[in-house]
Amino acid sequence: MIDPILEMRRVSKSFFSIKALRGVDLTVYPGEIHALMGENGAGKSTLMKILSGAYRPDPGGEIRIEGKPVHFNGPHAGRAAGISIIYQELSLAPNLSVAQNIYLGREVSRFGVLAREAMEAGVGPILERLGADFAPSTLVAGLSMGQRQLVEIARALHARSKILIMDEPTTALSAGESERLFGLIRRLRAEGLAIIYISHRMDEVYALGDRVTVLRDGTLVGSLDKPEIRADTIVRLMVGRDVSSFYKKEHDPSAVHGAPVLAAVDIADGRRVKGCSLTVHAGEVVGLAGLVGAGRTELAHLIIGAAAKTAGHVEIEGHSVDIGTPGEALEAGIAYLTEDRKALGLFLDMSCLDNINLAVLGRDARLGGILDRDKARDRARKAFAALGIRAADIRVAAGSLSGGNQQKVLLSRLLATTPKVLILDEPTRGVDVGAKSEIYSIIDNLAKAGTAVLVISSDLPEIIGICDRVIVMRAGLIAGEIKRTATAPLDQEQIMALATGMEQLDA
Amino acid sequence: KELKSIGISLGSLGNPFFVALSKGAEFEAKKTNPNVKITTVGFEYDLGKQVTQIDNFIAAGVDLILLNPGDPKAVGPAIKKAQAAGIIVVAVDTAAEGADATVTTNNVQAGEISCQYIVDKLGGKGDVIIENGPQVSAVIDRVVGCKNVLGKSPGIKVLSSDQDGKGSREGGLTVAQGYLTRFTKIDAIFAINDPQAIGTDLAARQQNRSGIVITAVDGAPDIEAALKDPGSPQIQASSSQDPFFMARRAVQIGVGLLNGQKPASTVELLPSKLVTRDNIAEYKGWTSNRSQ
Amino acid sequence: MPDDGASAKAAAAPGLVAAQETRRQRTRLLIRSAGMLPVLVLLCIGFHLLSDGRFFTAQNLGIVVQQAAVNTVLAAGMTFVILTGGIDLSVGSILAASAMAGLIISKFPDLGALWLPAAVLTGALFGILNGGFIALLRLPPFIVTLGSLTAVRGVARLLGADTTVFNSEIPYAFIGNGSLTLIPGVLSIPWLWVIALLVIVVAWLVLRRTVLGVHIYAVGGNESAARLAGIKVWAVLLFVYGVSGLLAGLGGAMQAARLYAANGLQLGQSYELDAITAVILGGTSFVGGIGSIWGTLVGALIIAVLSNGLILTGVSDVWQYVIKGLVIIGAVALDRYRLQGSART
Amino acid sequence: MPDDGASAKAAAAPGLVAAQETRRQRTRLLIRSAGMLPVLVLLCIGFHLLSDGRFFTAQNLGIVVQQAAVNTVLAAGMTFVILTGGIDLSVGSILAASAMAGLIISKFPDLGALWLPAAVLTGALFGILNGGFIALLRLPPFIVTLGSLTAVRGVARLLGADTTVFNSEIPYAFIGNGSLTLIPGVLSIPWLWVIALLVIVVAWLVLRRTVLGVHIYAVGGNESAARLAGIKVWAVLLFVYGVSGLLAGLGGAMQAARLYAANGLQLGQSYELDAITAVILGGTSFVGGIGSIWGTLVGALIIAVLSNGLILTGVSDVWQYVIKGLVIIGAVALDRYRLQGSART
Ligand SMILES: Nc1ncnc2c1ncn2[C@@H]1O[C@H](COP(=O)(O)OP(=O)(O)OP(=O)(O)O)[C@@H](O)[C@H]1O
Ligand SMILES: Nc1ncnc2c1ncn2[C@@H]1O[C@H](COP(=O)(O)OP(=O)(O)OP(=O)(O)O)[C@@H](O)[C@H]1O
Ligand SMILES: [Mg+2]
Ligand SMILES: [Mg+2]
Repeated sequence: MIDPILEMRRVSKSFFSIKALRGVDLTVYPGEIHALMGENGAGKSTLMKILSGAYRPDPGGEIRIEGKPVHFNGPHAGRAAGISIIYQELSLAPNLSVAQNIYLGREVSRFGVLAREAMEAGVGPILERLGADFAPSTLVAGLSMGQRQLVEIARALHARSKILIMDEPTTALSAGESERLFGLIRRLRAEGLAIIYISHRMDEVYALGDRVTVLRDGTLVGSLDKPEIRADTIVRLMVGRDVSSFYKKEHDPSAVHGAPVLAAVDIADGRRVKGCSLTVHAGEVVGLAGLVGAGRTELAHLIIGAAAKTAGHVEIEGHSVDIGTPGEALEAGIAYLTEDRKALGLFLDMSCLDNINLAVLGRDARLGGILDRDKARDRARKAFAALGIRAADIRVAAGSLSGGNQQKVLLSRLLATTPKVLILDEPTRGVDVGAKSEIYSIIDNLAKAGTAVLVISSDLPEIIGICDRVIVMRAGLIAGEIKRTATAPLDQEQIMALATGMEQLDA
Repeated sequence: KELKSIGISLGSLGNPFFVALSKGAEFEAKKTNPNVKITTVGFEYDLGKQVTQIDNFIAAGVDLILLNPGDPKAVGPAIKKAQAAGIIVVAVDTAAEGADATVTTNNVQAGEISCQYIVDKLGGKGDVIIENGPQVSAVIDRVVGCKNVLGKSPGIKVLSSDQDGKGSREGGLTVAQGYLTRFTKIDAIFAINDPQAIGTDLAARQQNRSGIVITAVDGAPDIEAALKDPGSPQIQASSSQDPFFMARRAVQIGVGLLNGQKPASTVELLPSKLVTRDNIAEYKGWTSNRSQ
Repeated sequence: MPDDGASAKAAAAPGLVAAQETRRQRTRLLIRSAGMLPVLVLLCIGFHLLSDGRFFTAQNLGIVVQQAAVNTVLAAGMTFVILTGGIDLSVGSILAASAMAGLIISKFPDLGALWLPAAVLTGALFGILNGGFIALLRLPPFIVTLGSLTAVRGVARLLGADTTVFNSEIPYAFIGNGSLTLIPGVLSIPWLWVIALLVIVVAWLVLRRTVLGVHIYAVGGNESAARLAGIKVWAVLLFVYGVSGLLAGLGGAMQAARLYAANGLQLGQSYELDAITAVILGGTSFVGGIGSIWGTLVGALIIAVLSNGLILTGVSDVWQYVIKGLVIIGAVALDRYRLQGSART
Repeated sequence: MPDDGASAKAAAAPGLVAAQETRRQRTRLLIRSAGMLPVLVLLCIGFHLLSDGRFFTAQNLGIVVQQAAVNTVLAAGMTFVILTGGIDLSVGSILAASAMAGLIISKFPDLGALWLPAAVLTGALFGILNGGFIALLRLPPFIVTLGSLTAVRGVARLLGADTTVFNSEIPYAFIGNGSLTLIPGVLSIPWLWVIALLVIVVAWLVLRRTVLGVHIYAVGGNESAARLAGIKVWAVLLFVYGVSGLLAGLGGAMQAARLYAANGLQLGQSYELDAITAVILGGTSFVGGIGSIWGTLVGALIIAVLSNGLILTGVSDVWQYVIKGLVIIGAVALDRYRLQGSART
């Protein structure tokens, strides 16, 4: 058998009193895709940051690359040793161009003078290979999340390294882009690269993984070879119990009656959204699918008044309502879960208590402005119990929770407003399988209770698993709608065809 | 009663005038009692800060406060408080309401002689600028004195008197550059203090304007140098003050009050003498060794 | 595959870790809010020893708190502003303009008694103007308040036509120089300090016990999230700048009552720096969302103790500058070091 | 289902949209970097008309640029600092200390000619001290430079023992008052302005044409990304504060050569506010990472034109305050409005 390219032995890491990693071993061979899995907070990213040189491990462990022990004293050293990494939190400077970001930290220069043209020419082929639709000189600030992710990938590829680490690279990619990325990863594998791939999506791990290593609470709980990779085994290793039914759908879509709860009519913003109409009924879960940049998030922002409409209006239970700000949307009964939890959702320095109660403080207040702290505490405790939020106390800062738990805290804030319509934008992005299935069951329960739910998601299996009806957007327009019937479940191919505009070619 | 400790609150210790003043006070106080404790602070033209400093002196238990009041009236209540704590308060450079005594240059007179020099030089006819400064009472008095004199000569026209040269070279330079551009004919400029006069001269030299009579008030070391310098002939006179002597007088009167001797008058006005290019050789200045 | 023992241990871990995490957070929070208190205590003791025991006398402590009072009031308003991630450079000028307005009103025979509300309202008015530019036109706070630092100073000078306005008969003068006697002959507190403490307590109540307070922290913590959560960000911003202006007006009234006089130019110069220093020394973060009003109180006291103590020990004016600057940097460095230490253990 | 035409259009859209997006970005960038130029031009024309045509004379323009020079140099250094998301409040004090150091050296008969490098190095030294606290001890820039604003001011006063140091024979005095003649009798430029322009050009080269420049923008744009990319963030910070100090030192030398004198207390008071205003007027963002040195140049010129024009038109000192403040706010508001307009189209 060939020699491993990477061996990590007894690697530990503690942040002050927290032990994030306890004596983890990892062996990776050239030409393999090694999937790393585990719940939120299991320590995957930490392990990879140690490998890339961003963190220094606690003494006692050992890292060997091609048999030789290495000690990294910074990201520089990691890169010099042939390791490149796509970090989980996008690490781009938005004020720089695509080319500058790709070359950041190892710019090409002659006598200290930047060789700008050379750099822009240098990234061209890679962007082309990734099928990117933007130029090397574009500012990153103007790119969508998906496009930014492509820049990150381009940066990692450009370094021409021996080991490529990808920490949840597809969270912001649509199905089509993900497929393209997979093709690329397979090609790189064929070229002999070792790829460490972190993901919470089971289907990706099936599709790509040659081997799977599972972490739990900072320890290694097992490695599986290709033939052993099965959902139930992995999930059991990850969460230490069986997660029986993954997608949960017990509400009855056929119970939908009467007028729609939410109707958006001819909504447009004069830029990316060009006249979209949709309806959602009580007790119904409607999916909104599409490629990245199709304008789904924009449409949702327009509906809730976070962006200014140039045309169209919104109806709630048949009555036209005037919504100019998110506050007015909440009053009208529309709650929106943002796709960007950290930037637009949570207050990371504030307690879970405040985060959960934020939207209803005014409603609960006494004498028009004095906090009702008992009511707030009560509400937070109930939310913790109802959604199974795992944190020591309702008063810990939201920023210290794992991704899945943060998502549940955010969801609790919306549920506290008892909305008639709930719009969820990528509700399970970056959330581990355990929490995912819990979120699905929350959605199901809401629908059962009669809430109208609109789920925006780029995860097609998820849309198919939980939705009753799917609306597909393409380039700012509603491209079509597919309904689930008792006989025919939703069809992934059909959705993709609508999203990419390929249905005409088939016909 | 012996003078054990003395508190001094002055406009701004970065100003050589106040430095000379504090040296004079120190000299006189040390003469009375070699072990005297002296605390000197600048209030940076902030009334609140000066009142605070007086409070601190009260807490520190000084016997005598030497004060350059930020405003003649506004520090009155604070002075009363100090007096109630048994402290003698003597104002220097600016009169203060309620102080036990005041020693000051006669600023009105200083403005008068400085501007009289201009009137004489111009023969009672010409365009004059009064380059104003921070609106503290000494400056206001100088401008009053100047206007008194200029007003008596019908041939003199005051072009402007409402720009603040900030009392510094830089401020004087900036304001004068504006004036020189704005007015094509200027015969004389009265600057409210020496640094402004020097800045004004720099501006005139830069723009190759000559024949402007520049006068000021202070008799500071830098005007001494300028008055001796043939390269800056436009600076012609400055009404001198004697901060060293002023402070010595103030301490003397203060010590006297401490021992129950009332001064003849509560306000002692020290006359100002005009220093010109002709008599500069005899001028003693602020910084010469005065400890005799 | 791991053996059973290991996996059982691992399963028990999350709760344990979480509990530890909470305890650590609490300790850190406590230390953070205690903040600079140790520095303050050290300074006091140091000055007491260096000044032959003059520091801890009833009279001197009275003077210290009286000196701290105006800055405390300004810093309380500044805390609101900085908590939203903004800044208010105009407080010194607003203070001067309000004091002028108050004194001018106080000289009218019929209106005299209204001078106090007039001063406070003048301040609030300028604050709301600031807030309007910042909240409604979305201009950067630094530049808006820098502009009003200059413009309002001009207004203050215009009000008195560049002279000192004086009124030795000003009503309510006791708030400037009187004391509230708690135990006759033993304990009395200067009214200025009573006002400052009241302001701090009210600020604390608003920040911690009202909906508005939570909204202020939310806007500072994450403005776009706050907007998306339905908070009227513009209203919050208008409020904080209004409060900062109002408290600067109150500060102006306090100065006027203390001095019986006001001067448009010679009052409140660079007070904004002292107020900001107090807030930052108190541990409030410049990026917004983190901080407490109690820290601000401690910060303001540190500044006052420093000024008083240096004069008390007879340090010369020049060295006072050097020492003050170094103490400020040193205090923050110490704080940083202390926080790290506590986080490490 | 959409008809064929629509779908073909839609399919073509992504690339098109991206190209449009890029073009829009470019336009916006251009407008942003042209920035306040229209405001500057408007001000100039306005003052020309109000001053009976005295503004656009060779002499007056010479005065304007001369007055703008020192602030331009300080603002160039400030641009580096603000681009990294920091701030430097100590430039005024450093300027004073450097000018003092330079003048003192200039009075030694043998060393005299070295006064210029001495002043610049003094500034660089203080700047590096600031940078050390900020980059190595990770203290907040605002508080560190606020501390050195006070402490270095003390040092400046100590240097001259609180007197004005003057030397009318200072070497290289021509840089303060002389002009570089380009076309004899027609065009000459004050040396002060030549220096300021050189500083701007060098700053532009560093920011836009060197690796270091990209790193400065990267640190301001996303500090943790910069760190992960292997950029030595501490070195970048040390550099920018060092440069800011060095340019403050150069500013001190320029002032010394211009005034033949320096005073530790009075020189450079609140210059930091002017420098920051120039940078912000120039469109550089406070959060870091966005801005250009050309904007700073325009900003500094606006401030100088404003001061000069108001004196030229004979506006009284008090009203100058009011108008200056309002123009600053108005300029930023106009800029904001203009940017919005361009974004809409
Ligand atoms: N910089 C840090 N300081 C303190 N604790 C940290 C830090 N980074 C990570 N941790 C902690 O280390 C543990 C492991 O985190 P890590 O990010 O490696 O998890 P992960 O497996 O990547 O989770 P996810 O799937 O959500 O990305 C968590 O408990 C986390 O809170
Ligand atoms: N918070 C935000 N601030 C600014 N721009 C945003 C924000 N969120 C999304 N956008 C931009 O809106 C544009 C439209 O993309 P949008 O997110 O609506 O499409 P989408 O179909 O929802 O795709 P995605 O899967 O990326 O969410 C993108 O260019 C993106 O950069
Ligand atoms: Mg991770
Ligand atoms: Mg989206």
